[in-house]
Amino acid sequence: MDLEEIYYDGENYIETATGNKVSRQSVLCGSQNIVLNGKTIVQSDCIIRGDLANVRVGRHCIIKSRSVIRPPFKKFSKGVAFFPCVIGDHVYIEEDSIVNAAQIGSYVHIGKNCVIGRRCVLKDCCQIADNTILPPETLVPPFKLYGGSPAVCVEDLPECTQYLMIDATKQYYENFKSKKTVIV
Amino acid sequence: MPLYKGLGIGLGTDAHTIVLDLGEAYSKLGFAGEDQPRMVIPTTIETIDCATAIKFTSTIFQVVQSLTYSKTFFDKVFYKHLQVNPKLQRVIICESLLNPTKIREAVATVLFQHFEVPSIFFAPHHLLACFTIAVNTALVLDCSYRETLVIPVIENTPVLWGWQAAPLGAASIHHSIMDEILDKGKIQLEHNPATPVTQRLSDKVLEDIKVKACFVSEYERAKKIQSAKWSKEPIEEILQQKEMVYPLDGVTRLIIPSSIRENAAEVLFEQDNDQVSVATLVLDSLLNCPIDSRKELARNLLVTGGTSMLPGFRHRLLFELKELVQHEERYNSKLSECEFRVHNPPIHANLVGWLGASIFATLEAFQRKSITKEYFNQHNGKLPDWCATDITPPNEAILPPFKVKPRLSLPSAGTKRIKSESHHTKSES
Amino acid sequence: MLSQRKQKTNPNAIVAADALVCEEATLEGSITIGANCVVHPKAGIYAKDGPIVIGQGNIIEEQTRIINRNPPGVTGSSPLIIGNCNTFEVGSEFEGKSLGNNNVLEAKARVGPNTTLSNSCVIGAGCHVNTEEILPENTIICGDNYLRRINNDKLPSQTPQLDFLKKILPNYHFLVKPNKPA
Amino acid sequence: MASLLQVDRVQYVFDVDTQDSQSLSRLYFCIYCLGLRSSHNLLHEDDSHFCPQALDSLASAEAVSRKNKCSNSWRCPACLHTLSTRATSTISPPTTDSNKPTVKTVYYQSCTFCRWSTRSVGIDDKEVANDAWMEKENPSLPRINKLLEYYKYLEHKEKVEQARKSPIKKELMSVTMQLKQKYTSSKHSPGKKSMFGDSLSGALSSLRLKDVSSLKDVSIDASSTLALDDVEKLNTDVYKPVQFTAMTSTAQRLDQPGNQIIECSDLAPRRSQMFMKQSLRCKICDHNIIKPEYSPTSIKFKIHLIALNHIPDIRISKPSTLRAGERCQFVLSITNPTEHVIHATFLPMEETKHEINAKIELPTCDIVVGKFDDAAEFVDQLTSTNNTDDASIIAFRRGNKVGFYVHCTPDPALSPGDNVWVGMRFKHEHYGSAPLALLLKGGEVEKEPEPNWLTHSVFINLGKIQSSLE
Repeated sequence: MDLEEIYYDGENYIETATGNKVSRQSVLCGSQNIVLNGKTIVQSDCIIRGDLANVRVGRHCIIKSRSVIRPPFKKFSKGVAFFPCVIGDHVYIEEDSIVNAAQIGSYVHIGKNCVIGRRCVLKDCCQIADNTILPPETLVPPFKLYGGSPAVCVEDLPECTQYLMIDATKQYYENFKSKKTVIV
Repeated sequence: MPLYKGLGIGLGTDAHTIVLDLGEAYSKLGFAGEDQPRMVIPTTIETIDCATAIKFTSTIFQVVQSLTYSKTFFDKVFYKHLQVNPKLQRVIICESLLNPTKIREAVATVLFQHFEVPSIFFAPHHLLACFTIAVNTALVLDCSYRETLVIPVIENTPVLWGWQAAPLGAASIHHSIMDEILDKGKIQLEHNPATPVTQRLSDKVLEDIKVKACFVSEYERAKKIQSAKWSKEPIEEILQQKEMVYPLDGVTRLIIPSSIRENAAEVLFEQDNDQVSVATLVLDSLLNCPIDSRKELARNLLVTGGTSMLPGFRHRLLFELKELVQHEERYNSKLSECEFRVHNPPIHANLVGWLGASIFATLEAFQRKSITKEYFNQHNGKLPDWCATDITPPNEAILPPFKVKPRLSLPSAGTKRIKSESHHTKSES
Repeated sequence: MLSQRKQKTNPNAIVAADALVCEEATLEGSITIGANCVVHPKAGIYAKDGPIVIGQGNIIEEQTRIINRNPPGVTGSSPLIIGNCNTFEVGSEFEGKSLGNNNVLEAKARVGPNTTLSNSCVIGAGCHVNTEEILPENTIICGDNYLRRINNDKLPSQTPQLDFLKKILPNYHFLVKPNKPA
Repeated sequence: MASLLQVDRVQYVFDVDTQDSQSLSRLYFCIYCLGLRSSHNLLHEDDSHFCPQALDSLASAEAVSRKNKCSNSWRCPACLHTLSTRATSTISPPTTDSNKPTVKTVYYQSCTFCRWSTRSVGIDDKEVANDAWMEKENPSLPRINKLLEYYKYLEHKEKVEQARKSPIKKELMSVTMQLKQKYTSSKHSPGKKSMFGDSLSGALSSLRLKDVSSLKDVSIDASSTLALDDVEKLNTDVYKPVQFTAMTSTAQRLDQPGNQIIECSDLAPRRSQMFMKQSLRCKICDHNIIKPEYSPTSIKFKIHLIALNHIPDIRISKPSTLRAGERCQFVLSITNPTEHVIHATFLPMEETKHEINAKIELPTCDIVVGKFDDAAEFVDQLTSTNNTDDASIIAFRRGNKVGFYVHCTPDPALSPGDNVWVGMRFKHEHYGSAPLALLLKGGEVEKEPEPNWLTHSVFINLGKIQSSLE
């Protein structure tokens, strides 16, 4: 099914030159360390912790309400260090999810209310089902759907996942419209 | 490596025969010649929402759209767990002798037509079990999920007229745990006062309580428990704890009497209205056997099946046998000379059948006697059975040719068959 | 971001001298925050029906909610006392009776008003615990099936993380001024 | 993704006989025999195996020899999640050689989920990170190996005896049997490294007929039997209070079938299981449909015969409120993935086993669907409307995607909450398979490909019946 149009209050979003749409109700800590590569949507009450380490988000990503992106830390014999969090293109993160991953590939779909543990690596074209707890340092291979707590591989994803994700994220962006522009 | 692999397959070695034991509760999956199964998984299929699990074999099998379900199940077995290409693998399936032909044919249809396996061998559990103890005469008791089935094996031949079965198994223990919880247990949600349990608990919870807490009491103690059950008189406490608290999840707790621990398994040993218990099954089976083999069978008792792994099971069984033979008239006259001894198989009781199949499948007899895809197609999807007289089994018999010729064409086969089916309907109701 | 600066500092909040409380955190009611604690932005501490006293060296991450609230039908103003060196990970919620030392509430873990945590307990990510009990020391609850374990190992110390956070957070956040002598 | 776009609501029939259908995203298209294929009617082949934690790939022969277990990834025996290797430094006490204490790095395994660790059960830390841990062995392994040997011997002996009785068959049987014996038995002696060499020399030597007397006699003691007094009585410990947290669950026990540990304090890690990559082959023409390639960006990946790259994709573009017996309008869309303009003709559904509970009125004329254009991504597509379109049929046009109106009337008998299914067939020309097939074979591409006409049956779940009050 094609995605429906979503209208937002134009005043609540800032649109950047590269087409990112960021909610004014989101918290981007240490914004100088956060890179959104364009056409990415960050919705209300999201928290992106650029103050802890760099966060890079690719193009055409969608981060829905109340989700948290938080660079992971690692302990060393001499203290701790926070690692950058890198997210690829066409990544769709649904509401209320917490992402502590070190790396998320492209065409990844993270469901609602998930916890992606510290320093997880999500490869391209994988999916995390709703309410999943992915324990720290887990690696999710491409084309796998992980679910449960602790998350296990539930099933394989179709080989065309990449096309579907591109289609979905682009449609979402195109249909995510400001109320004002519609009136004009 | 590839050269060796190609040569191996070309020569038709049994290198990676798949060994399956599809139990009612758990399925054991592995390869021939290995010392243990690779995986033991619940015999269920999970749906995409990963919420529900559907029981799939045995009694329920006929009801469900068996083909779709078993396709999904074997998909999981071959591609996820065993990681093989089923087209190149022979398969041996360990099954109960009382398994309805319909189930067997449905499984064969899926394996041959959908997965294109080259050959299948259906082998009876009780016979395979004897391979693990290297004897050819034994009285084999299988206490599984739904029933206990005793079949004597004499000189490597299952003596079918000696079979005895009763619906005593894990399911009956779960049932008695549930009954006692409904009767005396309490459930507490958050800070609310504990209330009597009204809803049935899932089998998973009952199983967990069973494996973590329950055991089979010793004979003397059990007699006291059983008489107390009728007279409602309290018996002296032996357990150091009155009640146990079992957390069901993060918010609810089950408060259950500790007596459940010793009471639950009594259902297997207390004789019901028909005076049947696990022990009488053994003795009745012996009575059906030729007189000259009874003594040897009694000396070679083999206890298999996951339910028999409860602590104290074998001790109690032997004690019961001894007492019954001494005191019960029906056994005393005929079995008084028997001395009962139980075997110690090299693997946990729930895997004995699987291990037997694993050993048997390394032998050449297995390859010769297997049912091939071609054979199956020629016979229009029918399998040789002791009651299917119109089909000649491949190579005259499906049992291993050790010393004694297998005697599968039993004179009384027809009547036995009917009896076994009527038994099944009885146990379901 | 400036719009969030207008939040008034809570006069009833007592913050120890070397505690680090981000101004974007919500402190409601009578709250005492001990030395060496770190309260991340967007964390919420709500002392509704009684004071909340937080010990030393605790980490309270974003979206955490620590609440002292009376259950329906109960009156009074008993304090909620939280010990030392506990970690409240992102999105966790604690409404319990009391909390000892060295406990970890993992992300999205929830502890309801009926449960008391002793010491060195871990409530796993996404678990919701609210049984009427005091969890014994070293209890770990985790997973879909609420697997319970008694942990024989010592939980790793949070001190290195605290040190790091105390170094880095002041560079990015406005902080609540300590108003209690060290 | 699949769930975002609800692609499962449009099902394409891939097996005409059984009418089995699946979402187009799950289907493949065999360009050689021009048919839709699903993993249910393709041949699965074991291609390679990989460790889900380290992602290192192994050839299937090697994976078999390792029992499909990862070399360096271990599984937590308590929660069955993957363990992480932790490094820590310890100070060992000064030895006699030097007076200074030495600092060593040691490793242990720890679960990031339930925090179980090898230390918690008293397994010593290791000085190397890899290959240091051992799986618990089945304690009865020697006994089982003996059994295997014994039965081999028994069969062997019987064979030789039989061969003696029938002298004509004798030689032949014995040779083949011994060959087999050699190959199979080499598997059971794990010490042997060069299996191939061994087997070959074994095969050669066994060409001589062996005598019974040369058989190595294997004897075995039948399993020991226990009388009542030997069988273990209940340990009095069972009367102590139950610690549910100290006992293992069935899942934990069955995770290590050979050991089935009962108390949590005895748990030991087990190697993780690998995942299998499969290739799929068409059962009809034997061509490879898909080769696993786990990087979607690789070139090889792109020539996969995913149906979505060859067959027009039909989707629900704009849903509508469904009421039993009421006619309503929908917008369906059709997307052309090929580099040729196609004409789609819609036909009514024929007899089918699938449940259909609504009448559908389809466009009566052909719909022309533009070709897929890589460059179009960067052009604003919204303006490209075709003036010749009949506005009562075509809802919109965007590059290679066309929206068109259909009308549907759900059965009056349906009640609120019921799913509404419609069925239809559509025909379109298909170019390009021949050149692609040629290209894959290494041939030359012809200039003007001849179109083939393909017809597909499609079932669409339009949604649920709304209650009349809404």
